[in-house]
Amino acid sequence: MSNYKHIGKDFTPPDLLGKVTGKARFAEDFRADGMVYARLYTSPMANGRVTNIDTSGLDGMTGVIGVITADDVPAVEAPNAAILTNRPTFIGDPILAVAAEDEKTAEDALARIKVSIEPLPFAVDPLDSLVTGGPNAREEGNVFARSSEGSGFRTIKWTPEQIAEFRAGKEPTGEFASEWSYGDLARGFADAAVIIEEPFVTTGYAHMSMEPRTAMAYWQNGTCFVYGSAQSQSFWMPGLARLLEVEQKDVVLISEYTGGGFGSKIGAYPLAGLPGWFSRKIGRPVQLRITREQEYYIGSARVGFQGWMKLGFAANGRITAADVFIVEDIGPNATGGDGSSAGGAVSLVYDPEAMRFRGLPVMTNTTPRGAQRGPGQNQIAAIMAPIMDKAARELNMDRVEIRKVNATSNDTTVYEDQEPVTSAYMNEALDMGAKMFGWETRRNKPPRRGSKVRGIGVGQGYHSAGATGYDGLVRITPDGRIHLHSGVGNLGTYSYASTTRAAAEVLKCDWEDCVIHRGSTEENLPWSSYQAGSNTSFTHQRANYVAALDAVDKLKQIAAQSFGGGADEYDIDGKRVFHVEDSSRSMSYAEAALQAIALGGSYSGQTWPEDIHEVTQRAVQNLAGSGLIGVAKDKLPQNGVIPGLAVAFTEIELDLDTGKYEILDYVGIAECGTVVHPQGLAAQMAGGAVWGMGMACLERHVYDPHNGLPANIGFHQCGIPTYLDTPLHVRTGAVDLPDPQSPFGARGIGEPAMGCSVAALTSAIADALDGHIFNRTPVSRDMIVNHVAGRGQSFQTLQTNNF
Amino acid sequence: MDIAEFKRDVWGREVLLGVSWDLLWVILIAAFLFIAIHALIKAAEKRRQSPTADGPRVLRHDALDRTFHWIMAITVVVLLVTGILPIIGVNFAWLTIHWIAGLVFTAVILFHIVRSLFRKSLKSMWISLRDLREPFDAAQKPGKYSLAQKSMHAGVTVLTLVVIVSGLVLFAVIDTPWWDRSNALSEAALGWMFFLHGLSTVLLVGMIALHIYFGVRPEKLFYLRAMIKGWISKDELVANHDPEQWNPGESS
Amino acid sequence: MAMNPQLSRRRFIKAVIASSAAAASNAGVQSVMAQDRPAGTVERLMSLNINGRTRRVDVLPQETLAYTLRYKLGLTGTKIGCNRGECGACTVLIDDISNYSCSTLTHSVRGGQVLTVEGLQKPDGTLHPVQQAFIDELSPQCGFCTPGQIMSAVALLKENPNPTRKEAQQAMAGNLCRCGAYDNYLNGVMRAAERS
Amino acid sequence: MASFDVMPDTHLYQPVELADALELAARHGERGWLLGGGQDTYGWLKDRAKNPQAMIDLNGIAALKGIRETAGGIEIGAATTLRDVIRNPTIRNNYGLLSDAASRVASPQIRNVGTVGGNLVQDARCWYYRRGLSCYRAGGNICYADGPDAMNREHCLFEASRCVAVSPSDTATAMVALEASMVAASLDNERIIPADKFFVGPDTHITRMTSLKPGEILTAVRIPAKWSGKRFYFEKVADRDVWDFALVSIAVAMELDGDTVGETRFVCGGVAATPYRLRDVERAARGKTLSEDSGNELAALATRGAKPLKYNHFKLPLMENLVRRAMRG
Repeated sequence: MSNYKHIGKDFTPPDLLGKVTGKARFAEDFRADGMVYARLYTSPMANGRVTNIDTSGLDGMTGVIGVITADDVPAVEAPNAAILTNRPTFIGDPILAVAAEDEKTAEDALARIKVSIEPLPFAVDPLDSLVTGGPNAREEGNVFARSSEGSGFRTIKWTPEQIAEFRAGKEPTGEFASEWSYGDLARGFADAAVIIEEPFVTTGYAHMSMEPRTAMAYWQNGTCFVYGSAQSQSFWMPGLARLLEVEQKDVVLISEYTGGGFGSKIGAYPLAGLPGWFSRKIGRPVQLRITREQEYYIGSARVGFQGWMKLGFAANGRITAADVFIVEDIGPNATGGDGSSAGGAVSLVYDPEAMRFRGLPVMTNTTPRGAQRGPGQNQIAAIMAPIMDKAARELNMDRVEIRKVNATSNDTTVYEDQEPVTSAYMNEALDMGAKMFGWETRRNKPPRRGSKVRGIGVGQGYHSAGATGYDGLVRITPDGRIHLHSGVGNLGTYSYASTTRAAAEVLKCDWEDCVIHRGSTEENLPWSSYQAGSNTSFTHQRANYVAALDAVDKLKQIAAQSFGGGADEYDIDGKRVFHVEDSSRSMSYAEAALQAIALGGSYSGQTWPEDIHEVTQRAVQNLAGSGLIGVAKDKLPQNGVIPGLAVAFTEIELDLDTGKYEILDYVGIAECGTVVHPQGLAAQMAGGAVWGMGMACLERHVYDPHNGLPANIGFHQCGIPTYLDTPLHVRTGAVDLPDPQSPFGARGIGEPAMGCSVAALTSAIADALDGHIFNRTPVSRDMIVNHVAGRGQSFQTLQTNNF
Repeated sequence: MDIAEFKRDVWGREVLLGVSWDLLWVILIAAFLFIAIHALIKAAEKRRQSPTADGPRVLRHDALDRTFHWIMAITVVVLLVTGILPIIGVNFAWLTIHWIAGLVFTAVILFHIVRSLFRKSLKSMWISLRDLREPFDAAQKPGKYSLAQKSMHAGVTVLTLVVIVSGLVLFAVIDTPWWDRSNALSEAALGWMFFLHGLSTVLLVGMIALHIYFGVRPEKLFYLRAMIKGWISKDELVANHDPEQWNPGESS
Repeated sequence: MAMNPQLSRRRFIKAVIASSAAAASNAGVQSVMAQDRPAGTVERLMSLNINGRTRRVDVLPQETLAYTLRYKLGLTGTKIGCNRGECGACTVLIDDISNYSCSTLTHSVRGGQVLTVEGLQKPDGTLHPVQQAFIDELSPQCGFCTPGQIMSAVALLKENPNPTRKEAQQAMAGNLCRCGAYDNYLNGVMRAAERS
Repeated sequence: MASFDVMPDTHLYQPVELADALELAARHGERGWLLGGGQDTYGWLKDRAKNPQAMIDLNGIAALKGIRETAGGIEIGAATTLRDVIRNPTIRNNYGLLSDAASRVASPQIRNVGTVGGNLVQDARCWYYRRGLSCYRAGGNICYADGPDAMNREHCLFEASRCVAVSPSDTATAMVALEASMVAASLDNERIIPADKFFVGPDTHITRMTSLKPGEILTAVRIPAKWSGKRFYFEKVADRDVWDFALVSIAVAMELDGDTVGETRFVCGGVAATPYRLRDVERAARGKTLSEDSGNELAALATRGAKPLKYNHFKLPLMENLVRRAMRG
């Protein structure tokens, strides 16, 4: 346990009060004088071409202000998503919007608009598009590979025989789009005592954030004020400015609260630009609130996998070779690089001696895909867990033991280039979890009770959890307050706040004296990463640390200038900077701040380091002369992959009659370096666990292949886990060993928190069914019932986006 | 009043749903008006003294034709009852009876067509130039069938073929003991089939109304008897037909 | 900070609109509807008792309570997550019983006592025990479902001040949380129960 | 396709006398919409998939509320909330089957306002139909859920006729098992309809779930004392334990003489357009004793005549399992 002043201690994040009083303002809670309400018209067809838009029905309607179509907004290059389009490529693709004095009138207007669309061929299952003669999701092709070497459309087809082999679980022989590998795969398999070869499917599903993404915007003095739902303030700016075709300085983004994002709001999504364009067109503030159904369509979804993997295990359980092939369902906009990330996760979590990854991203006319909590890592975690169990069974090993044999540690090298990791303690996490859960005793399962059988499972989660090169900005004002500026968004992980505590730690000040500035770019925010990718903790602890160091440095210089001597003779504490030998030579932070203003220059932000981002530069410019400015870019040394790791243990009681199971116990252990905010960490582990439970048995996309219709367009049909689908208690813990490359030792955890959960559950289900593995998520009730009854499943192997 | 109804297809486009059933009432009213007027005119005419049914008899319809006619009549009634009553609000499980009756109907019609083609002279139903003169020449008498009867038969033939073909197509895409529903028909095509099936049905209803009316008119009642018992009297023959054109054999 | 458009903007944008402003912005349109009100249908102008205050509001016959609260009365603490009764973000109490305000006609609560999240905090700023407990347990994550969760918890504790954790789970079950903060919410409910 | 979620214009009547409600119902006929808890109403209206001219809110009518013990059993006003049904001691003690079923409906908030009548007459949940497509049930000429590759996991096993939707009501199965009868009032008369006859399948009424005619109002449900205090078994299997409709549910009422089964009623939800009586099982159950073996015996009869669709054949073993469970001692 750390003995810091702030790090590792609980605190009350400043935005919490608003959340419990209803005063918190989400994008849809803002109103502006003369604001009108917009409603969206989305495509009824999976793929088509708009041939005519007839708005004559609106003539003479009271309260209708205007209509905006694709002709009023920038066109984008395929396969990217546009704000509005005349070439819809999925059911729900935005085609136009209507603005009116109130929402009902806007909907009345929508009902009177006639849009003619010419249907085009569509595909809702990648394999249907991949087979010779199958439809392409876009006229340009059916595959779009994004890579640093260059991205582009391709048309890749497999013969029906190749598809059949793939379905039959054989190694795919069809063309693929990307490949990476390391080690000697052939030797690895040759050395293997046990070889396991499995086809698998993970069906994609919607993010379904609680808040349907609303945006409101108006123009004033050439500046566009956008009230949005974002996973970052600073990081959104370049994209938002591009969407609105203005300079960054002419955009203000207000996103004080965000009703969930889970990866779907990392960058400025096209819809966020619509109110700006609409407002420009009709000259009034415009609020666009979309329906839940539209949030399903536009709110992004997890990439689906249809894959094959072959693993070789040595007699001691060590993975000698891993060969992974993944067809990715990347939707119509070719988004999400989940496949390769999944390969990376296999490499990092199980450290095979040799490995090959091959990927084939295929477009479908289903909802657009994007990063979703553990994109790639969590799908593969769910598939790997039961396969590891199967290997353990065949090698007659304990299931935790086989994971320990392959566990990541400080000297593991990972990925194609076999990079080092900053630090990793998977063994410690497994030990801690096994102990807390009581693995040893629970391994001897109680006998079957009627139709109820027990199953215990263990799962591992991973996500690369950090980035570098972002800016930190702190400010000490003459009132003695310490202002901590954070441009990281806030989804409720509270890491925007817990990472600013690194600055408070460095400045040795009380939390009560600190003011966090966030939520609006008008709060003068530094260039920050996003509240995503599990990276805030590592990334912004560093950024805030360097900014605080800069402030401390300036405090010492100011003191030295006032009392003589060198800056290095001074130290800080108790909100004072003082001479180490002569405490009479000291001044308070408040006095120092006044001095800084008097001195000007870099002390009070008249000048700034040129290596900071233009977003930070503008912030400093705005703050110039308001106090002592500490600002810096994170250039601390960083080498290797930054792993966020988590393990979970769970026990379920599965009812063979109904296919339902109760989660009797759940233990989640975080391995994310030093614990920064215990409550926040526990909340992330618990929340991630629930996500895993949804992915394991409930959530999936379902599309009718005949007409391309989606079945799961609401919370109800999407099967978002409820109170009663989750355990009464969730137990969590943390390894709490510092990461050397983070000033206070922290790494991120948000995504592994889910991966370990879904993996533990698929592992537990297999255990309950005497080792039967479905190689599919979700494992729905009907699959279990059919299996127990010895019936075939309704779907064909590797089918996806189906019931 | 529309003759067709429309709906939105799965992608929101407007397609045919089927015939507008208002048409049924229009046809019924039209048929009733025609019958009423015709009846009045007939009543106004001074009645010629009608031929006697006594004396020697000739055969008009042999047993097989009569059986065919009445089987067909029954299936038609069943089809109309099961097809139309649910639409006018009399609800019952009609579908299975309807398609079974439909299959019987189809079989009967096929039998009739084949038989007409091979065993009987189509000529007796053929509308010739001579027939067309019939209405304008009081002296001219028809062969076995009058122009009115032939026209009625021609019309019914066309409608029956349409109703059967559209019916069979619809039957092909629903669940049956032998096959499951298919997507063979686009929604637009499906709409057309329902439209044709409904339209021909509605028109048939009109035709049948007239057929029945004429079947029971006093001066034509002997035809009904002929369809039941098979014979007409020599006297009725000479009074209504031209033996040159039609000279049936004696009947027992 | 002269370069900063903030000041002028303050004047331009209002926070959450007052009911009067809302009524005004909607009046033009709704009067169209008002003209044909068949005899016997509901009177549009109505009194609502919300958080202990009586408010006169012009309410369309088909209007939902969530709509009235958010768009007519400026009470935006009540959230619309699905507008379908499938998430619970819009949960309010009507005569102490939890309701989905998105699936309640405003005209049907005439004469009832409506309690929203805005009505829990005491005038002196003291938080309701549930609110305080939710802060102490760091219950909310994104916070969008929180007002609804709070109202369900308040309803539960009014009826059953000392629920078991299982009872609490059952009572809260009509509120979805996509962040999956169920465990933290239950901790909050149990802590609030201990206190109140 | 526009996606809507705001209530469109429609009129609202809030009668306090049943007579007025009946008059309004008669006047508006099919263009009127009777409003109970409204939980199956607002979605239809917001989607603009159904466009009634006026809503007739029945909640203000005292005569339609409350639970009364009668000579023959109990009578539940149609506008009584599920909340009140669940909390009613008489029902809990003597007709627990109904309490169990009612307490598994949707979610607490929905049970707080949802009414018995509304739960019984609720419309089909077929996702194609709910999308607002003009399928058979919506007066169209096609069933999207019965196509060769349609996604019909939640659809029916029995009594399909063009439409393959199922009865979604949890309380309906219990009512049929308890031999309840429905009181349907209209301006000119009052009909007492046995639950068996109250729910109707697509072969006769493809656009309606019940035999209620336009202008009729379900005023009350009468449960005979016959089954009071008998052995009951209710189970609902759904994906999630909140909100979701039954994949398959079972409601059983049985007379027991010691361990021996006398007269009994087995009813399944989620397998046909109406609550589905397992008549073969009921006949065979007579004289059997509660046991695993007799459960297995009866299970085999449960799915006789089932015609599964592509994605719903898991309902066969599920039904059989539920029958087994009902027979466990």
